[in-house]
Amino acid sequence: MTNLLEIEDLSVGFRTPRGNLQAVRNATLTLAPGESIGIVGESGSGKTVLSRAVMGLLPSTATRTGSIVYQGREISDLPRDEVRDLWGTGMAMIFQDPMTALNPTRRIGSQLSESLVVRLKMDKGAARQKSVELLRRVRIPDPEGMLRKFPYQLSGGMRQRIMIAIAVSCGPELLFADEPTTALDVTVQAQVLELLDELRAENNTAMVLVTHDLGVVAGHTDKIAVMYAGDVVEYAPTKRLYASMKMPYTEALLNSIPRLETPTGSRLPVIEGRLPDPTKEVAGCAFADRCPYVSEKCRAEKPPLMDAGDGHLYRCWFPIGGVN
Amino acid sequence: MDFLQILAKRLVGLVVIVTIATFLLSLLTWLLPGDAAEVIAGGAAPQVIESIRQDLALDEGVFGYYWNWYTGLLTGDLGRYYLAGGYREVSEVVGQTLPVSLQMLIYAQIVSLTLAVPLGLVSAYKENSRFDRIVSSTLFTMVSFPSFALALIMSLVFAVQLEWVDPIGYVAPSENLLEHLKLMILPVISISVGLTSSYTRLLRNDVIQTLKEDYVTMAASKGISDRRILFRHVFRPSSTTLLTSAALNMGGLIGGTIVIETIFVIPGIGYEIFYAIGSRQLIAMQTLIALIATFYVFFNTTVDLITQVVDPRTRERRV
Amino acid sequence: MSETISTADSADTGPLAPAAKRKRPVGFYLAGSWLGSIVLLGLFGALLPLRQWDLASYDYLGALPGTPGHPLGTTQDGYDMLSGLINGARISIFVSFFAVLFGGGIGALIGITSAYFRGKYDLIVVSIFNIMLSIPNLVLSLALLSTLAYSSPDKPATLQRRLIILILSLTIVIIPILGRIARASALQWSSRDFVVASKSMGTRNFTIIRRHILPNVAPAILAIGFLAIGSVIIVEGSLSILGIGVPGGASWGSMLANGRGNIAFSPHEVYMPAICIALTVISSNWFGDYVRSRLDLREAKI
Amino acid sequence: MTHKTNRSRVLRRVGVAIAAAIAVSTVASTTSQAASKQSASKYGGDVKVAIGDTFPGFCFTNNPANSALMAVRTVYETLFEKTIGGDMIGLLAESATPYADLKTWDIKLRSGITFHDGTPLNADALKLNLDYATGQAAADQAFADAATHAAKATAFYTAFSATAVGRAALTGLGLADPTVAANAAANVGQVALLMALGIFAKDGALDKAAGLNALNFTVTAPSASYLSKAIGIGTSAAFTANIKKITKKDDLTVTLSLDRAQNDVESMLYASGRFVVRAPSQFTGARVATCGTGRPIGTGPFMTDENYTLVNTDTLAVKKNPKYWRKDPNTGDKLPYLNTITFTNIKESSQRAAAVRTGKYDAAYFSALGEGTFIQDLRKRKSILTEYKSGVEYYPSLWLNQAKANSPFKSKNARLAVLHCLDRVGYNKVRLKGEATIAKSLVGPKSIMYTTRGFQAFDVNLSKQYVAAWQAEAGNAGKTLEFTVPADTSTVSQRNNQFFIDQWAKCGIKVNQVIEEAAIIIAKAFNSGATSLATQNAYDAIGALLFEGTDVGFNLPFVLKSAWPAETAAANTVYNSTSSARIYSSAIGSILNLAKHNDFKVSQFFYDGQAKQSKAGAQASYIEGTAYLQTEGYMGSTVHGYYTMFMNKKRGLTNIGKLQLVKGKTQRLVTNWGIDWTGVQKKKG
Repeated sequence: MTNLLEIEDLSVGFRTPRGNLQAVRNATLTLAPGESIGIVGESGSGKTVLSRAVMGLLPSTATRTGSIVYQGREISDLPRDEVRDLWGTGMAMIFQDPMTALNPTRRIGSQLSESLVVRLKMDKGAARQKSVELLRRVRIPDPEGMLRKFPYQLSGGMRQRIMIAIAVSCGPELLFADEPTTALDVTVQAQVLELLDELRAENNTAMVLVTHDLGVVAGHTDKIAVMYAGDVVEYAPTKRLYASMKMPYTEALLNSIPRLETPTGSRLPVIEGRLPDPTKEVAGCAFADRCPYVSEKCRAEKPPLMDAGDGHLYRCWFPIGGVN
Repeated sequence: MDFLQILAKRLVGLVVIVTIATFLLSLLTWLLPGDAAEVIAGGAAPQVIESIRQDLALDEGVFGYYWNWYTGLLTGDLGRYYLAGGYREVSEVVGQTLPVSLQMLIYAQIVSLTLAVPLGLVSAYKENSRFDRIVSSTLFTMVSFPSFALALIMSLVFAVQLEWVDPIGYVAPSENLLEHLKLMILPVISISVGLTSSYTRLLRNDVIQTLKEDYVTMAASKGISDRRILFRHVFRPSSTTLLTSAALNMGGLIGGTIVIETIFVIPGIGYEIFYAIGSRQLIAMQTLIALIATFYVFFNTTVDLITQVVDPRTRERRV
Repeated sequence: MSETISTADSADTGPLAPAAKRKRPVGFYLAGSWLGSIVLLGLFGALLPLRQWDLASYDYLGALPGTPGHPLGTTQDGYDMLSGLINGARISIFVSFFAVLFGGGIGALIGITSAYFRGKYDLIVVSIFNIMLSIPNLVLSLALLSTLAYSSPDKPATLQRRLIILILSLTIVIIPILGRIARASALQWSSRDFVVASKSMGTRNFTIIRRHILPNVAPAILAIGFLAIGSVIIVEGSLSILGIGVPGGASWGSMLANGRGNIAFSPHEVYMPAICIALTVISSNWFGDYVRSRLDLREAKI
Repeated sequence: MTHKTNRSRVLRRVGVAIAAAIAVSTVASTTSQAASKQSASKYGGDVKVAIGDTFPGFCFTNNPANSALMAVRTVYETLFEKTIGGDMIGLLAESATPYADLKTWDIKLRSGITFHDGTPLNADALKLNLDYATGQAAADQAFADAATHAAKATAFYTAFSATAVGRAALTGLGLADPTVAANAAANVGQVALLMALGIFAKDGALDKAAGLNALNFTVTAPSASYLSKAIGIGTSAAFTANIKKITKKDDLTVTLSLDRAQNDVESMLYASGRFVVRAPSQFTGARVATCGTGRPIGTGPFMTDENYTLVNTDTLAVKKNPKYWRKDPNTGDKLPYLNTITFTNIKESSQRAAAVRTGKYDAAYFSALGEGTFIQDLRKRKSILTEYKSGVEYYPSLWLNQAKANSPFKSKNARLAVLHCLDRVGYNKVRLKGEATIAKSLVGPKSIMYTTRGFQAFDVNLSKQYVAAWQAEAGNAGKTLEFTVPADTSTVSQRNNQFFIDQWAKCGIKVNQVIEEAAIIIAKAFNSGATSLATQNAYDAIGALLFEGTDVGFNLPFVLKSAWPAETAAANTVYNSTSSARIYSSAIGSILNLAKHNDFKVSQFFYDGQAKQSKAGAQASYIEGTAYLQTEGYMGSTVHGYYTMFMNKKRGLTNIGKLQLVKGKTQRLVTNWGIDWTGVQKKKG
C-alpha cells in the first residue's frame, strides 16, 4: 500500500528581526491512508509549525525546504492555487482554540456551508441540507437552529464539534488536528476524540494529531513523533513507544501528564528549565541543559537519529534502557 | 445586553455633555467686556439692541441668560443671528447650510471609504511588500498634509491654470446635478485625501491583526480563495473599526469644513460657524457649537449601537 | 481630518514602526534633519545676512524664485520669500512649541493626578476632557481665540497680544488631548505593584507620582507631543486662512493666507509656505511615530 | 488704511451733489405709444453677477457696501439720479423746488408708482421714509416720552446736583455745569430725555456710584414707544441731519424744513445712491423688528420672492417686476428686460476674477483700490471680456483722531509729521499695481471741493522735522511718536496698513497695527450704539474710503466736528439745531465725526457754501474749507480710485449703460454701486 503522505527532510524557518528562527529541522515522517500519527511536544517545539507546513498554511515570513509528497505527488513546490485545491477536500485542519477559530461575525450556517458551496459547488439548498446532516453527525442537538447561531452563543465543546464538522464536510483524506482538545474540559475531551475516531473510521481518513499531551495520543494514534526544539527526537509506533521509550524527554513529557489519581493541589512534575533560543544553533543536544542524564558528550555533539528497530527512531546518546 | 439601557445611558451622557459645554461657552461670552447685546449687534438701532437684550434675557445674569437659551433650544428655538435691521433665524440658516455640508462630507466619506477599503485590504494582505511600503509611506505623508494647503494648490492647478473645474461655488443637486458634482470635486478631494489615508492605515492595521486570527487560517484551510477570505472573513470584523472611525470623523470633519468651505465658497455650516464666531453672534455661535457637539456625540452613540449589530464580538464583551 | 489633532491617527502605525525595530529608517533622519534645521533657523535665522522679513523691496514685486537677491522670489507686495519663510519658521515653531509645552504640561499634571487619586476629582476631570473633546479642535480654538481676542479700546490687540492669545487658546485645546493620554497611561502605572508597595510604605503621594509614575508616563506624552506639534501648526495655518491667526504674514499660515489671493500670479507665495507646513507636520508626525514605536507605547493608548 | 475692497467698506455713500441746478428735468413721460411692440420672446434671460460684499440687511440702518448696493438697487430706487453730466434728474421724484431762502423745499413725487406689495408711492409713504431715515420719528417720540419722566428727572437732578460726586456724575453724562442755576431747566430736560432713551444708568449703578442709593433709580429700558420708531437711527441719519421737519403738502408732495439753507437737497436725497425709498409696510407694524431681514419692498425693476427672508447673506436673487413703472424713453419698451439676476458675494478677488473669466458668471465687480492685479489680468483678455469703468471719483483717506485719550493727534505737529510721510507713489505701485491716481488734494480734480492748497505732500525730511517739533512740545521730550491703526482680518487690509507702517518707520514714527474683525472696527470707529460713548472711534487713526464724487454733500458729515452741532457750543449758535440733534449729539454722539476735531470753523466753511445761491459762490467756500482741512492736517488722502465691471462676452449682455433717464440724458455708466441693471438685455442662446 502506498503512503498517503511522505515528509522528507522538512525544515521550516522564520525571518524575524532578530534573525532566522529555525522552527522545524529535517523532519521525516510517513503516513498511510486511514493511519493516524501523533506529534507531541511542548509549546514551541515546532509541532504546530510542522503540521501547518505540511498543509502550506505558513505565513509569508516562513521559509520551507524539504519534500512533501501527498498521494504520490510532490506538493511542497506547488503554487498556492494548486495547494488550495487540496485544502478542504484533500486535507483539512481542526484548530486548537474553537473560541478563536470560528469567525465571530458570521453565523454557523454560513461558515459550515461555505466550503460546501465553494469547493463542492453545491447549491445553497443542498449545502444547507448537508450542513444539517454534518451537525447531526457531530451530535449537535437541534441542528436546524444551530445554523442561525453565532459562535459566541455556543459552549467550547459545541464549537469544537462544529469545527470538526467543518473540517470533515468535504470528506478529506487527511485531517490535521492541532490540539483539538486542549481548550476543552476533560470530560468533553474524551467525547471529541471518540467522535474524531468514529468519523475517521467511516471515511478511512488519516489524521495528524498535534498535542502536548502524551495521554491524549495514546488511544487514538498508530504512531507518535515526539518533537523538541524543532527536531523529531523520537519516532515510533504508539504501542512500542509506550513500551520502551528511549528519550529522557519523552519520559519527562509522560510524567507531566495530570492523572486522575494525582491528588488535587499537588504540583505536577514539570520539566525544569526552558527551551533553548530558537534563533541560535545549539552545538550539542538541545535538551542537554534540562536532561537528568546529561553528560559531556551531550553538550559537545548533537546526537544523530538512531534506529532501535521496528521503526523506532530516537535522537539520544544515552537512551533509556541503553542502546540496542 | 440591554439595548435600551445602553441607549438611555448614552442619551443622558449626550445631554450632560452638551449642557455643560454650552454653559462654559455662555460663561466665556458672558465675561466679554461690554454689553453683550451691543457686541452682537454693534451699531444697530437701540430698538434692535433692546430687543436683543430682552430676547436673550441679558438682564437676568449668566444663569438666566443660559437658561433662557437652553430652554429655547429644548423647545426647538435655536436662537437668532442679530443684524442691524432684524435677525435671521438660526434654524433657517442651519436648515439651509447643514445639508450642503453633509452632502460634501458624505461624498468625502464615500470617496475615502471606496479608496481605503481596497487599499487597506491589499496592503494588509501583502504586508511588508513593496506595494504595502509604498502605500503606507505615501499615506502617512498624505495624512500629514494640511487639507487647506492641498485645497489651495489644487485650485491653483485644476481651476485657475487648467480650468478643468470652477474654482468656487455651489449648485444644489436638484438644480443641476452635473454642475453640482463638478463643483464638489475639489472640496471633496481636499477632505478625502487625509481621510483616505487615515482610513487605509486603520483598516490595514486592523486587517493585519485579523489576518493573524485563527479563524482566518481556518477559513483558508477550507480551501477557499484569498479574495473570498479577505472580503468574507476579514473585512467584516475590520469594517467595524473603520465604521467607528468614519462616524467619529463626522463630528470632527464638520469643524474641518470651515476652512474648506471658506476656500471654495460653499454655503455650508462650517462657514456659518466661522461667520457666527467672527461677527460675535454669541447665540448663533453657542447654538451651532451645541449642534456640532450633539452631532459628534450622536454619531458616537449611533456607531456604538450599529457596531454591535455588525460585530457580535462586542456584544459578547458587553455581556 | 488633517486640521484636527487626532489621537486616533496616532493609534495606528506609520511606516516607521515596523522598520523601527530593525534599524533607524531613512525617514527618521530626513524628518529629524528637517525639524532640526527648522528649529535652528527659527532660533538663529535672524543672524543670517538676509533681508529683513518685513521690509518690502518695491523694485521686486512678485519676483520669481531665482531672482538675484531674492533666491526664493518675492511676494506680490515685495516681501522676500526666503526671509519670510525663515521668520515663519520662528513664529510657527514658537507658537506650536509653547502651546504644546504648556498644554502638555498642564494636561499631564491634570491627567496624572486624576488617574492617581481617582474618585470624584477623576470623574470631573474625565467629564471635562470629554466635553472639550466633543467640540472639534478648530471650532474650539476659533471660539476661544475670538472671545479672548476681543479687546476693550484701552487694550488694543497688538501682534504680541494676538500671539499670546493664540498660544493660550491652542494650549486650552491641547490640554484635554494630552491630558487624556497622560491619564490613560498613568492609570496603568498607578495600579502596578511597585506603586502599591510604595504607597503601603507610607511614601507621600507626590513623591510616588514624581518617582514612579511621571518617568513612566513622560515618554508617552513626549511622543504624542510631537504629533501634537504637527497638528497645532495645521490649526494655526487654518486660523490664519480664516484671517484670525497670526497677522501680517509673520507665520507660515499667515504667509499662505496672504499669498492666497495672488495664487494665479505668483504661485510660489502659496506653495512654498504650504510645503514648509506640510514638511514640518510630516516630520513631526514621523518623528513622534518613531519615538512612540521605540518606546512601544501602544499599550499606553486607550 | 483700510481701503479694503471686500468686507470692510464701511457705510460709505450717502451722497450728494452740489448742483445748485434747481430745475429738475423729468423723465420722459410714460405715455408710450408703442407699449405692445415688444414681443415676449425678444427679451429675458437669467444673469449671474459676482460681487464682493455681503448683504447686511435691507433697512435704514443697513448700509450695504458698494457692490452689494448694486444688487439692492435693483429692488429699490432713489428719488433722484445723476446723469453723466453730473446733473440731478428726478427718478421717483418729479421735481424738487426750493423756496427763496433755500431753507424749505417741496419734493413732488411722480404719480402712478406702486411698491412691490401693491401699495402706492405717495406723500405719506415718502414722509414715513424720511421720518424714519432722519430719525425724526424716533426723536419726536423720545421728546414726547421724556415728558412722562419729568418728575423723576427733577428729583434725580436735584439730588445729584447737591453733592460733589453727584455733580461729577452729571457732568459725566454730558450735561452743562450743574452749579450754574441757569442750566437747571435744560439739564432736567436732558435727564428726562436720557431716561426715555433708556441709556441711563443700569440697575441704579450710577445711583450707587454717586452714593445716593436711597433714590433707587432704576429706569433702564428705553420706552417702548420710542423704540418702535427708533428703527432708523443709524449712521445714515447723519447725512440728513439738516432736515428739521417733514410735512405732507398734498398727495404727492412733501415739504422739507431745513435748519440751514441748503442748495443741494437733491444730492442729499440721492446720497450716492443710498437714499432709497422703502414701502412703509417694510418698517412699520409687524415688520418693526424684521425691517432689515424680511423681504425688501421697493419700487424697483426687480423684486424678491414674496416670502423672502435674509438667510444667506452672501446672495440675493431677484426677478423681474412685471408692474415696473418705467418704459424705455427711446423705444417705449417695457422695462426691465432681464428675467432674473442672482448676485453672489465672492469675497476672494482671484475667485471673482475666475468666475467671470470662465463665463460662469455674466459680470463681476472690482475696485481699483486693492484689486489692481486682477483688473489688469482681466483687461488683457479683451477677446472674452468687456470692461465698464467708472471715473476716478473715490478718495480714500487717513483720519486722525484728536479726541481719544493718549492720541498724539491733538498736536498739529504730530498730524503733519504723519501726513508728510505718505509715499503715495510707492503705495500705488506696490499695493494697487498703479491702478489708482496719486492724490493731490483730499478729493479729485473734478470735485467742487478740489484744491491743492495746504495739501501735505510726501517729504520724509519734513516729516522728520515735524516729529522733532512734536518732541519739542511739552511732555514729549525723548518720546517716540507712536499711534495705532486698525486693520480687519483680511490680508488686503493688513498689507495696505503694513505699507504705510513701513513708511512711517522711516520717518521715525512707530505705528501699531490692531487687528480686529471688520464689524468690530466699524462699531468702534463710527457709532457704537447708545451706551458706549466711550468706545467711539477707539483708534488713533483709521484709513477709510469715505470721500467721493464731484459734489460736497456726501463728504460733509465726515469732515464736520459733528453732523449735529452740539447746542451748548457757543461758537456754533448760528447753526444750532433742534430736536433730533439733541438726541444724536448727546445720547449717541456724533455718528460720523471721524476726524474728531473740535473745530467749528470747518463747519462754517461748508455750511456757508451750501447756503450760497450760485455754484461759483459755493465752490469758493468749499475750496476754503478743503484748504483749511488740509492745512490743519485733520485728515489726509492717499490715492484716488475707480470701480470697474467686467462682463463675459459669451454670456451676451448688451445695452449696458444705453438706457436713458430721459431722451438725451444718460445715467452714469458705472458708479460706486456698479451699473444700473434696468436696461440691460441678454442675447438669446
